[in-house]
Amino acid sequence: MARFVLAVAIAIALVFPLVFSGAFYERVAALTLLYAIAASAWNLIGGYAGQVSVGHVVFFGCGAYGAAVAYSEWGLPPIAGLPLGVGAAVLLAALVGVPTLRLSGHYFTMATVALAELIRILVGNVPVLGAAVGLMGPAVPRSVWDLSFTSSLPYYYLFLAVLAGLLLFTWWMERSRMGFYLRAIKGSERAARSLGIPVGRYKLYALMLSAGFTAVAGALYLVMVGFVDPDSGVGILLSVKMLIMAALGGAGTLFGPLIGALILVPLEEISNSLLGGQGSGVTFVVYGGIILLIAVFQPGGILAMVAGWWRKS
Amino acid sequence: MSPILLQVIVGGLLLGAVYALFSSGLTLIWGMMNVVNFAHGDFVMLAMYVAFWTWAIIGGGPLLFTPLAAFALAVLGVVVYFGVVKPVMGGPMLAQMLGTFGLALFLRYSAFWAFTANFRTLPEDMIPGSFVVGGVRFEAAKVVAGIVALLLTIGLHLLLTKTRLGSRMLAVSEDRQAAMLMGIRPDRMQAIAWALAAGATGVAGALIATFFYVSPTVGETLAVIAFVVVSLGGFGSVPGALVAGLLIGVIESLSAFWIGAVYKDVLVYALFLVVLWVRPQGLFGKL
Amino acid sequence: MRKFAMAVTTALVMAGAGQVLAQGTVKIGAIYPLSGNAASAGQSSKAAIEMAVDIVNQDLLDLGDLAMAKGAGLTNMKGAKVEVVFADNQGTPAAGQSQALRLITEEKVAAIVGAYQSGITLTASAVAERYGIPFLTPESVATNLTERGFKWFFRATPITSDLAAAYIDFLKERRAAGKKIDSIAIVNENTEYGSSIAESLRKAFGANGFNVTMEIPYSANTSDVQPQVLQLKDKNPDLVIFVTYTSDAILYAKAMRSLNYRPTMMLADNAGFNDPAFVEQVGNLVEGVINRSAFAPGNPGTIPHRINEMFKAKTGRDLDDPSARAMMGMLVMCDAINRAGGTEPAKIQAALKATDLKVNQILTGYRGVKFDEKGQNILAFTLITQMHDGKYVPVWPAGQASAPVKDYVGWR
Amino acid sequence: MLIEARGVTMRFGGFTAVDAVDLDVAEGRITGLIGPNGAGKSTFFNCLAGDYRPSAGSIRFAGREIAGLTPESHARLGMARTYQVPHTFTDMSVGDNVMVGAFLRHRRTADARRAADAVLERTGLAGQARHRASSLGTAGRKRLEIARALATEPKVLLLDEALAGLTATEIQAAITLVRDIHRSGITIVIVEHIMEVILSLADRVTVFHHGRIISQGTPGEVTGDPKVVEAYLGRSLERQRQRAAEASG
Repeated sequence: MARFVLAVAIAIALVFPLVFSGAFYERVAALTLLYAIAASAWNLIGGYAGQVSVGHVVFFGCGAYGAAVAYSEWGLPPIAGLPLGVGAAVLLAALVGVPTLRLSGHYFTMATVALAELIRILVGNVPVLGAAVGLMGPAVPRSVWDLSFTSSLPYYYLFLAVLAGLLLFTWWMERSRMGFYLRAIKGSERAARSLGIPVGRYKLYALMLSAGFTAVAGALYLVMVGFVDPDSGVGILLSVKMLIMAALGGAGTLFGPLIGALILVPLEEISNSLLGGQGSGVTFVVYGGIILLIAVFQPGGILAMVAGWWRKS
Repeated sequence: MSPILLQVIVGGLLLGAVYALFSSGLTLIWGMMNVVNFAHGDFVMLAMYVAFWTWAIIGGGPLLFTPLAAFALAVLGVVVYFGVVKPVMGGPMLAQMLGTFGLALFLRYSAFWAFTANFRTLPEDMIPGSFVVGGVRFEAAKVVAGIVALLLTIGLHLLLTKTRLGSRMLAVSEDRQAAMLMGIRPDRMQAIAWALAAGATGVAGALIATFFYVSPTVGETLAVIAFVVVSLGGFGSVPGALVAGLLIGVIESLSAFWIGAVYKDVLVYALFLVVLWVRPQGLFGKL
Repeated sequence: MRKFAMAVTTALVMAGAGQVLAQGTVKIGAIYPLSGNAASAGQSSKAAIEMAVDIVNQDLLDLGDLAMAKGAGLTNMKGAKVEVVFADNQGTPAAGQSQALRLITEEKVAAIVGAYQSGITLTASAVAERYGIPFLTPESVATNLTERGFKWFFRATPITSDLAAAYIDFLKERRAAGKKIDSIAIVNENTEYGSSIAESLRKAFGANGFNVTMEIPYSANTSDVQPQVLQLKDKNPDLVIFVTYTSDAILYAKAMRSLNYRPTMMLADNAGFNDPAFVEQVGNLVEGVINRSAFAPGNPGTIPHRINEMFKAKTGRDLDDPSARAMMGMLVMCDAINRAGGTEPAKIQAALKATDLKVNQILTGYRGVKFDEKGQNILAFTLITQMHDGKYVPVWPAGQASAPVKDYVGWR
Repeated sequence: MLIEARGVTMRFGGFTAVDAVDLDVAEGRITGLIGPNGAGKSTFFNCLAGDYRPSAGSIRFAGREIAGLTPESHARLGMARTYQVPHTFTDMSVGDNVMVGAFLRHRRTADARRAADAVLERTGLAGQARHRASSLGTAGRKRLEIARALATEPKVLLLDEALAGLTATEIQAAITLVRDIHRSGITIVIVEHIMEVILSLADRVTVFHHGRIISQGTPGEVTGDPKVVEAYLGRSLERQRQRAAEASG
C-alpha cells in the first residue's frame, strides 16, 4: 500500500507540471521543491538528531554566496560555485559544531541564532560578498551552463532530481546505523552514550551533512533567483521557515519536510497573489493563522495525523 | 572619566534596564514551562499600541495606560495559554515553536491590518524631559522604565521565592504530576504564570512606548535582544535577566561608541557565545 | 524546448494583450513592499500610484500640462482605462520575482512599475526582460540596475551620483555664503540604501574638496542610537548627514533632543526623515534640517500643491518624495502606452525610448524625462528642501525655492 | 578479577559521597551493592559505569584502567548499564530500541537486526517488537532497558535498581531474567535497596554506609554482620523518631 502511494506520488511529481501548466504555477512548484530540499536538509540534524538549529540559513548562505562569487569573481557559471559553497558550509559546520553541539536544548538553539545573526552582520560588511548591496548572477545568460531559463520547468526537474537524491540518502541513512544513532541521541543522550554511541561525533556528522545539503539548496536558489543579499541569503526568517516546514509536516520523518513545503510554499505564494495586492497584511494573518491552527490541533505534524488515520482504517 | 564616556555608560545602563524590563516576562514563561514564546516581541508591540491608542483616543497618560496595558496583556496571556500553549505543550518542542511562530505572525499582521504600517509616536512630554546630574543627562522616561524594571524584577523574584503562590508555581514547573498529587491545579498555576508574564510584558511595552516608536514590526526589533538577554541570564532566572540586560546595554553602548555601531551586535553575540562556551547554562541558570 | 516555451508564452501574452484592448482597459502591474519593514513606504506608494491612475482615467483640467491629466483614459486608445494590479514583494527578492512572473503570465499586464528596494527591482526586472515586458522603476537607485544591458528596463528616478551632485552644488553655495563646512560626518544605516548613498557621498565629497571626517555606519532597525549621537556631540562636525529609514530617524530625532545635541548644519537624505509619519510626529524636533526631495507641495495655486491636496484628501497624509516619484513613474509609463497606441510590448518599449517629457509636464522636480540607451532618465534631478515650521519647503535651486535657507534650530 | 576498584572517591563540592572504596568483582558472579538511601552505592555505581568521573582512585576492568573514560568507551569495552528511571527512546519501536544497542557490535543493519531479534526473543519482548516503546509500562520499560544493554554484548551488566517499582510477580519475572542472563556467562553487578531480593539473587554482597563499605561477603555473612544490622536498624529507628516528632509537631 505504502509503495503504491509512493509510486503514484512520484508519477504525479513527474507529470504534474506538464498537465497543470502556467508559468507562475510552475515557478511555485519549483520553489516548493527548493524549500523542500532546504527543509529536508535541516531535518537531518533538527529532525532526526533533535538538535533544533535556527541558524541554518548561514549554510544556505554559503551555497548562495558560493555560487554568486563564482560568477562575480571568476566569471564562471554560478553552479560552478556549488562545490565551494558546500565545502564552506561543511567546514563552517565543523567549526561551529564543536563548541555549540555541547549545549543542550534551547541553549543550542539560541547559540545558532546568535551565530547566524553575527554572520549576517559580518557578511554585510565584506566587499567580496557584495556587502549590503548583495551579489547578482549573470543578468543575461551567456551559455546554457548559466542555467538561466525563462521557464521554471528546467528548475522544477533539476530540484526534483536533487530532492529525490537527498530523500534517497535520508531513506538509506534512516535504516543505517547512523539513523538509529541519531534517533537515540534525540531520545536521550545519556542512554545513547551508555550504549556506546559517540554522541558528540554523530551530532557533528549530522550537522555537517545537513549543512552540506542546505548549501546545495542555497546554490540552487541563486541559480534560479539570480541575486543574494544579506537579508535574503543569511536572514533569520529563512532558518525559521526551514524549521516550520519540517515541523509542520513532521520532523524526523522522511517525507515530513516535503509535506510541510507542499503546504506552506503554495499557501504563501498563492495567498500573497490573492491577498497581497491589498496591502493590508491579511496574507500573513491567514498564513500565521493556519500555522497556528495546525500546531494546536496536530502538534506532531501532518504526517502524524495521516499516520493516525492510516492506523484507524 | 570624561563626562561623555560617563554619559555613554549611563545611557547603556538605562538601555539595559529597558532590555531587562521587556525580557522578564519571556524568562518567566521559558523557565516555568520550557516554552519558547516566539510571539514575545509581538506582545510588547500590542502593549505599545494599547498605550498609544489610550493616549490618542482618550488622552490618557502613563498612569492610565500602563495598568491598562498590563491588564489587557494579562488577559491575552491567559487566552494564549488556554488557546495555544496548553494544546501544544504535550507535543514536541518543535510544535511549541510552530504554534508561537504562527501566533507571532497572526498578532503582528492583525495589528498591521487594524492599525496600518504607519509609524506612530507618543508626544515627547508624556514623561517629560531630562535632568542633569554631575554633567550626565538622564532621560526621565528611561529612568522611570529603569526603576520599574528593578521593581518588577524584585517583585517577580520575591513572588517566586517567598510566596505560597510562587512555590506552587515552581512545584508545577518541576513536576506536574507530583504537584497534582499535592492538590495543586497545574492549569490554574500555569495560567497565572502566563497572566503574570504577559502582564509584566504589558507594563514593559507601555513604558517603552513613551520613548520609542510604535509600529506593527517593532516587536521584531526588540525580540532578538530579549532572547539573547534571557539565555545569557539563564532561562527562567528573573535576576539573571536583569544582570544580563544591564550587561548587554552597557556593552552595546560602549562598543557602539568606541568600535562602531555596526559592530555592536557582533560584539554582543560573540560575548553571548563565549559565555555559553564557558557556562553552558547561562550566567544564572541551573543545569 | 526553451524556444518552444518562449514561443508559447509570447503567444499567450499576445493573446492576453488583444483581450485587454477589447475590454477597453490596459493592465499595468505594480510591485511594492506591502508587508514587512518597508510596508509603510510601500502603502504610501500604492496610494500614489492609485492616484496616478485616477489622473489618467479622469479628465482633470486643473492640473495644467501634467502628463496624462487632460482627457479621460488613454486618449490615443479610444479612451481606454488604465487598471493597476498591485503585488506585494514581501521584502524578499524571490517573492518580487514570483509576483513579476504572475503579473506577466497570469494577469497579462502590459507593463510593470516597481519594486522599491533595489535588490527586488533587480530580480523582478530580470523576469520582465525575459518575457519582453517593459519594466520601469520610479525609485530604485542602485547603480548596477542600468548596467545590465537590459532592453526593457527604464528608470525615471535620479540615481545616487545625481543626488550627490545636487548636494555638492548646494553646499558649495552655502560655503560661498560664508558657512564653515570643514568637517562632515555621515551617519548611515548599513543596508543597501544607506551604504550605497554613503559611498556615493564619500566619493563626491572627496572629489570636490569637502572633508568627510567621520563615518558612522550602524545596523538598521536598531534599538538605540544614543552612542552615535554622543560620538557626534563629542566631535561636533560642521555638517552631519543622516541616511536612515523611518524607525531609526525617529530615534535619532528623540535622542538628539534628550542628549541636547544641535549640529551646526544637519542634512538628512530623504527616506526616514521624509516619511510623513516622521514629519508629522517628530518634525518639530528637527526644525531646519535640510533634505532632498523630488517633490515639494509649493504654494497654493500651484499644480504640486493641488496634487498634494488631492493626495491628502485620499490618504490623510502629505505626498512624500518616494511616493511622488512612484506617481510620476506611473504617469511616464501611461504616457508611453498612450503614445504607443496599443499594448504590444515592442511598441511600448519604443514609446518609452522616445519619451520626452518637459519640465511643465511632470510633478516632480526633475528637469524632464528622457531615457538614454541604458534606460536611465538623463533629466532626473532633485530639489533641496528644508524643514520650516514642521513642513518641508524647497530652498534650492533658486528657481524652484519658495523660502531662503536658514540655520538649524532643532527643537524649541 | 574482572573489576578492581581501588580507593575510589567521589566528591560533590564539599560533600564526599564515596570515600576511598575498594571493591573486587569476580568474573561470572552476581555482585550486589546494597545500603540505605544516600549510602553512596548509586554514586559508586555511576563511577563504575563511567557516568561519573571519580575524584580519586583507580578502576580496572579486565586489567585496563577505565576511571575517567567516557560512558561510550565503557560500553565499547564491554560494560553495559541500565538506569533506575528507564531512558527509553519513546519515539522508536521496542525492536529499534534494542537495535541501537546491537549496532555497537554489528555495523550492518541486517546483522544488527538479527542480533536484536535474538535478544528480544531471549528477554521475552519479541511479541512487542513492533510496538512503539512509549506503549510499554514500567516493567516493560525496565525489561527493554536490560534488553538494550544486553544487545551491546557486554562482559558485565550493571543493573541500577532494575526491580524497584515492580509488583511481586514482575519482580519474580525479572529475577528469572537476570538469572538467565547470568547463566549465559555475563557478570552482573546490581544495585538495590530492597535487601530481600538481592540476598536471594547475589553470590556476593557489598554493603555501603555513609560512603564507605561496611561489610562484604556472601549474603549469609553479611546479614549476620552486626554493623549491617545497625546501619539498617539505626536507620529505621531514626525514621520512627522522625515520624513521632512530625506527629507531635
